[in-house]
Amino acid sequence: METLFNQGSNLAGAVDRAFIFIFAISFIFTIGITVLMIYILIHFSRKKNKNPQQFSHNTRLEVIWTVVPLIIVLVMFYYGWVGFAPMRQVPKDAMPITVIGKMWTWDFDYGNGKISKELVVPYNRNVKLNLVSVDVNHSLFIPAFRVKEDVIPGYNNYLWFKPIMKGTFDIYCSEYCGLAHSAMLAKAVVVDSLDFDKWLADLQVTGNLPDHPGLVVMQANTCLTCHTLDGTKVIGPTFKGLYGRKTTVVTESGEKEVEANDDYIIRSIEDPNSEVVKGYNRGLMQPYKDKISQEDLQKIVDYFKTNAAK
Amino acid sequence: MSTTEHSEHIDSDTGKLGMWLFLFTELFLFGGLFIVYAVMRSKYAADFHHAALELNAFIGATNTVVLLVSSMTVAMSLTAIQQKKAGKAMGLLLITLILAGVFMVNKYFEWGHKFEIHLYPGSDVMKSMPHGEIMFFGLYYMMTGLHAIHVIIGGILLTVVIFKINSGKINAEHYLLQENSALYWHLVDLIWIFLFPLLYLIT
Amino acid sequence: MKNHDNHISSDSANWTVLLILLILTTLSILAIKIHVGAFTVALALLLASVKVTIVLTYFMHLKFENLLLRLMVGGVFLLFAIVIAITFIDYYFR
Amino acid sequence: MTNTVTKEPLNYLNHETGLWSWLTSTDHKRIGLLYMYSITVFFCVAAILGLLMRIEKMAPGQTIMTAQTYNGMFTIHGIIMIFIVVIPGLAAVFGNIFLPIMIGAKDVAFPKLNLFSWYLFMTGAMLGLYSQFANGHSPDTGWTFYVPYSAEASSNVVVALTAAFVLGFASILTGLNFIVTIHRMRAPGMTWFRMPLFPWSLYATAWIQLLATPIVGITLLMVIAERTLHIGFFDPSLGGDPVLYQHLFWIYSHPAVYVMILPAMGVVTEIFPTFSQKPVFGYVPIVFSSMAIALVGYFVWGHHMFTSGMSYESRWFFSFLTFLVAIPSAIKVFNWLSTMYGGSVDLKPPLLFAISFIFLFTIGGFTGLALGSLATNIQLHNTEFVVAHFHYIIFGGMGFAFFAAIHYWFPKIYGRMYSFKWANISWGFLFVGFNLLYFPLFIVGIQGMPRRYFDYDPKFQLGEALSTIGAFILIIGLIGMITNLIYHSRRGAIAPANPWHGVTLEWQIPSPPPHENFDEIPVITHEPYRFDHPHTN
Ligand code: HEA
Ligand code: HEA
Ligand code: HEC
Ligand code: CUA
Ligand SMILES: [Cu+2]
Repeated sequence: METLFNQGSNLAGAVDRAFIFIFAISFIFTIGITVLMIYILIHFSRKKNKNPQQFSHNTRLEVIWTVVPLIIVLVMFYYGWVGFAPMRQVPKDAMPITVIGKMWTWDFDYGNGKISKELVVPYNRNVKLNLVSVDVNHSLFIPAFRVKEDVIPGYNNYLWFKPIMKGTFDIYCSEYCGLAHSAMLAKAVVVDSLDFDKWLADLQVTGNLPDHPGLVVMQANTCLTCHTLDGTKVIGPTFKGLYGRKTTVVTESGEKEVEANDDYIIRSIEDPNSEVVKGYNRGLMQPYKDKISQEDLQKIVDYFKTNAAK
Repeated sequence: MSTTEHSEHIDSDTGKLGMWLFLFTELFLFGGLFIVYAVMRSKYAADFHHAALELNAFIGATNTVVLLVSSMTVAMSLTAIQQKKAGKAMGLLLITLILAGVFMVNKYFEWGHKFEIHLYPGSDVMKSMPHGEIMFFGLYYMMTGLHAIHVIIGGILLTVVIFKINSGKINAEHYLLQENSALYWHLVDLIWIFLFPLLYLIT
Repeated sequence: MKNHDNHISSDSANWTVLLILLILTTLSILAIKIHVGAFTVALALLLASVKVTIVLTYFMHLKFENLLLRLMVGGVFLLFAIVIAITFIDYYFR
Repeated sequence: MTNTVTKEPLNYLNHETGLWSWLTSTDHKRIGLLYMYSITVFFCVAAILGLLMRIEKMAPGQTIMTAQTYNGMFTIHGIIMIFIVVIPGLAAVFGNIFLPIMIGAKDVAFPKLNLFSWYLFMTGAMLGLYSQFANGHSPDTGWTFYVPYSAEASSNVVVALTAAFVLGFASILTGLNFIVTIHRMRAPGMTWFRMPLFPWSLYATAWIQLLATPIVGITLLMVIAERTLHIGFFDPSLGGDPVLYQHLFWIYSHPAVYVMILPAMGVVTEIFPTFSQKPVFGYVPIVFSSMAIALVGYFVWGHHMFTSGMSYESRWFFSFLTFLVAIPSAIKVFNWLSTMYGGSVDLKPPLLFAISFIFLFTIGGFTGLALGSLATNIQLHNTEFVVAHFHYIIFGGMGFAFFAAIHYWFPKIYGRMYSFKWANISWGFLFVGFNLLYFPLFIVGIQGMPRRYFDYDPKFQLGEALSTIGAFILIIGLIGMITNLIYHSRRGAIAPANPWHGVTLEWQIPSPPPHENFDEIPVITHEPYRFDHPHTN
């Protein structure tokens, strides 16, 4: 069971110490200030105190409340720094995994064409994540491990950690990246070293299998962020069994039933808003007219034919 | 318009302070571009050098001299108006305007030439260049373009000043507008003094 | 603020300033030709700064303005220098 | 106001009438009111968007709007709130109305420029609204416009950028005007250290406006150039650098947060002495802390980019300076408390809002420290903890200070008095609603709930739902307060010239002030906060 404040990695302890120190100080001061204010309101209220005193400065006090907070914040800085410094010092033996962020999924590349949708990592071993973006800024965030770094195109950002707790943990994208930013999720799974080796060995090589040319076009146009191939419904209807499917669409002049043939599919891509599949919102899918060549459109249709409706 | 206008007349120190503050903001406006320039140049030193060869240092140098001289004529015209020589002041401002014109014509030929050889943002020629060179020309167009806009604004201001001297509204007692326009014009010069070595003289 | 006795700079002074500026410009072009290596950027910027200072002091009459304004101008340039420097820390150490 | 037979004495509100006389007035007080009315309208629009977002987040999954709508909504909510409401906010409203009066001047240095700024402001604001509705596609980049997304997003980003640019320009001109006013227009005898502290805070603010805003101006221009001319300053595929954009954006936008809070601090610094009948404690330290915030605040922008892949050296450097900038704020808080201490404290609505300001600002400020610390920032960056931090400090700080200011100066502005009872009741709803709305977001934020999330993990639902309930309570308070004020601005009992026994100059002239503020420019002979001298009234 994942609890709310897991310390899932070796880095978490120092981060939490900084948290505790800062929050403790904050708590003390906030309470102190509030109590003092209430005391003043009651004790010096106009009803009781008709003659306000007229003092207006006290150098010693000023010095005290400049120096004491100064010392406190320096300690805070120190805790924060100590907790942070190791995050940028990657151990030499760390296992490299390349994380590819794209609108709006994560790919975890273990090398040799082995790409996984889950971040599976071995228990108690150092892991380094190399962060690569193929489109806009993202940010890889694993709260339980207290790690987060932005995934920025053209930058080779990185992070590392050593998982010290077995289980499954959430991964979020924490840099706004467009429509499905909040759906750009994944899981980090920490398993025993042995299980990990077995899992990696079994992981299918998908990276360098030649894809159907139509699929390549669709990947290049990020269609698959809204449409799936496996039948699940995300933002748009699934592509599974699309070709030849009977669909109800809403047009300017009302609803009608169409069969997804070559023409319809091309229309739906070039001008999706003229015939909107019932149950979906107009305007979500951008028109791709002139953005995808006729040739490529045909490739897409050809691909759909490979898994037509039965 | 409200009938009882608040103090209509702005005294000269107040007006001048306002102008200086405005110049500060102008400085920071260009400052943003200088930051980008600094970072990019350190990132793509070689490309910048290569791309800068494409620029005509002679035109750049000419324009530098043109602006420096125009800066002086503006300063001298202020002296003239203070000495009650309105005619001379207008003459000097006219020379300034002509120099501004020369500057713009030079700029026109410079840019025009680049457009002829398809060297402008988004062109195929530029897209095929190394990153650093694209960046250099991007900065070049943005910086000199913004500067050129300032030259035009400065020119308009100085024209207004000429007319006001002519009609006697600007005279040896009241020359705030001229002083401020002159300050603005010097700023245009000032920016160029930095732009020139940064864009044209890269080794 | 004082400044009621507005300073009037003479034409000859203006000519002198221009002359100095032109000499500095020539210098900076020459400096490029003689290749002082890594220092060219620094040199070019140094010369430009000198020129800018001259324009500010004489053409823009800063020399004859009150201290407050001079401090402001100096402060603004300093501020800008710090901002560039801080941004640079990031790129320099990366 | 046509059929009133009773002869009111002439003042700035009634010496001329008709909409036209307002739209062309160069009277700083009227311009201030123009700002106040327009800002209030925009605030209500953006606040309703905030409420809608909260309703959407009542439960995981889609409840009342699509992801696209939600993303557009927080963008426009942020743009309006930041650029149209809080950055101009106090300075343009109360600064305009009271800065000249408090320094004994008849108007600002450049009255026409002042009116022009308002028109620029309105133009920018309208463009901002237009960007939301034109072509049916609202920009969805967040108010930060991060590239490359903002350079690619297929929506009205250019319009929104232009809006921000124009608004920035309006803000620069206001700042410029204030600096010159303070330098050149102080009444005879009002030396720098005899100037009240609200003008001081405006002075510090104005410098930031002047020197930071142009940077964001040029940055937005660069993004526009990137979108329209394909110059790739920030586009990695053309060799640009997305992180450089973040630097430039925050070089402005961090100082901008002090543009929001400094005048707020100035306002409460006026309120505490008046309602304690006691001089400000530590006048000089407060002055210098304002200037220090303005100066050091200029160098800490990098704390918004701790996870952006910035170099290690920059990270600790920025973190270090971030902590330093907390010190001047601390100094102010302690001086405020000491101002009240030993006074004759009268808990009227303005003071009630002012002490809530201290409370909320302290929470907001301390959570700012948690964000400024490197280790904890890694966990908190771009989570709802940040959202809670800045709502606490902006809405709880600047917002409550605005409420305090309007309750403080209302009798001066309108010459009438609002109902204390209603003000207090509204305050109760505001205060409770506010804390319920934002405090839970701290908790879910620490647990990892990212911001700008349309949908979320059910494990965060408790916090999110509580927060939504808070929004509904808050709204009651807001409506109550606004109604109270609007109603009594016309119908309230006539207020005396100096209802709170204040000692700064604005209280020494009639309410509402006459058109030209002073019949005779006052001569200042002593420091601003002296309650021991018997004064007029
Ligand atoms: C009015 C606006 C305002 C103000 C005044 C502040 C003030 C501060 N802010 Fe905040 N901040 C924002 C508005 C503001 N902020 C906004 C809008 C964002 C989000 C932007 C976005 O991404 O959309 C943000 C984000 C933000 C971040 C980035 C978070 C992230 O995205 O990762 C950080 C990090 O350091 C930070 C820190 C601070 C600090 C240290 C202060 C300090 O100045 C606070 C100082 C105050 C105190 C410390 C409390 C009072 C003092 C005492 C009671 C005395 C006792 C004190 C001690 C013992 C120390 N803020
Ligand atoms: C001044 C600044 C300010 C203020 C006052 C507010 C006020 C509110 N904000 Fe705002 N908020 C921001 C500035 C502000 N916000 C910024 C800068 C962002 C970041 C944007 C980004 O990520 O880019 C943000 C983001 C933000 C989010 C995060 C979005 C996300 O990351 O997913 C949320 C979500 O709950 C939210 C909610 C609210 C709510 C409920 C209010 C409430 O307090 C509002 C209270 C008001 C009401 C509930 C309605 C009042 C109604 C009336 C007064 C009507 C009366 C009507 C008439 C008289 C006609 N805001
Ligand atoms: C932002 C999300 C999004 C993206 C990106 C997107 N689509 Fe769509 N798509 C939708 C939605 C929503 C619908 C249903 C509404 C409609 O028909 O317009 C849809 C409908 C369709 C349909 C009709 C499906 C049916 O069941 O009849 C086809 C075909 C299609 N899209 C193809 C594509 C292709 C090809 C691409 C990429 C080039 C693409 N889509 C990119 C959201 C998207
Ligand atoms: Cu990817 Cu947000
Ligand atoms: Cu900040």
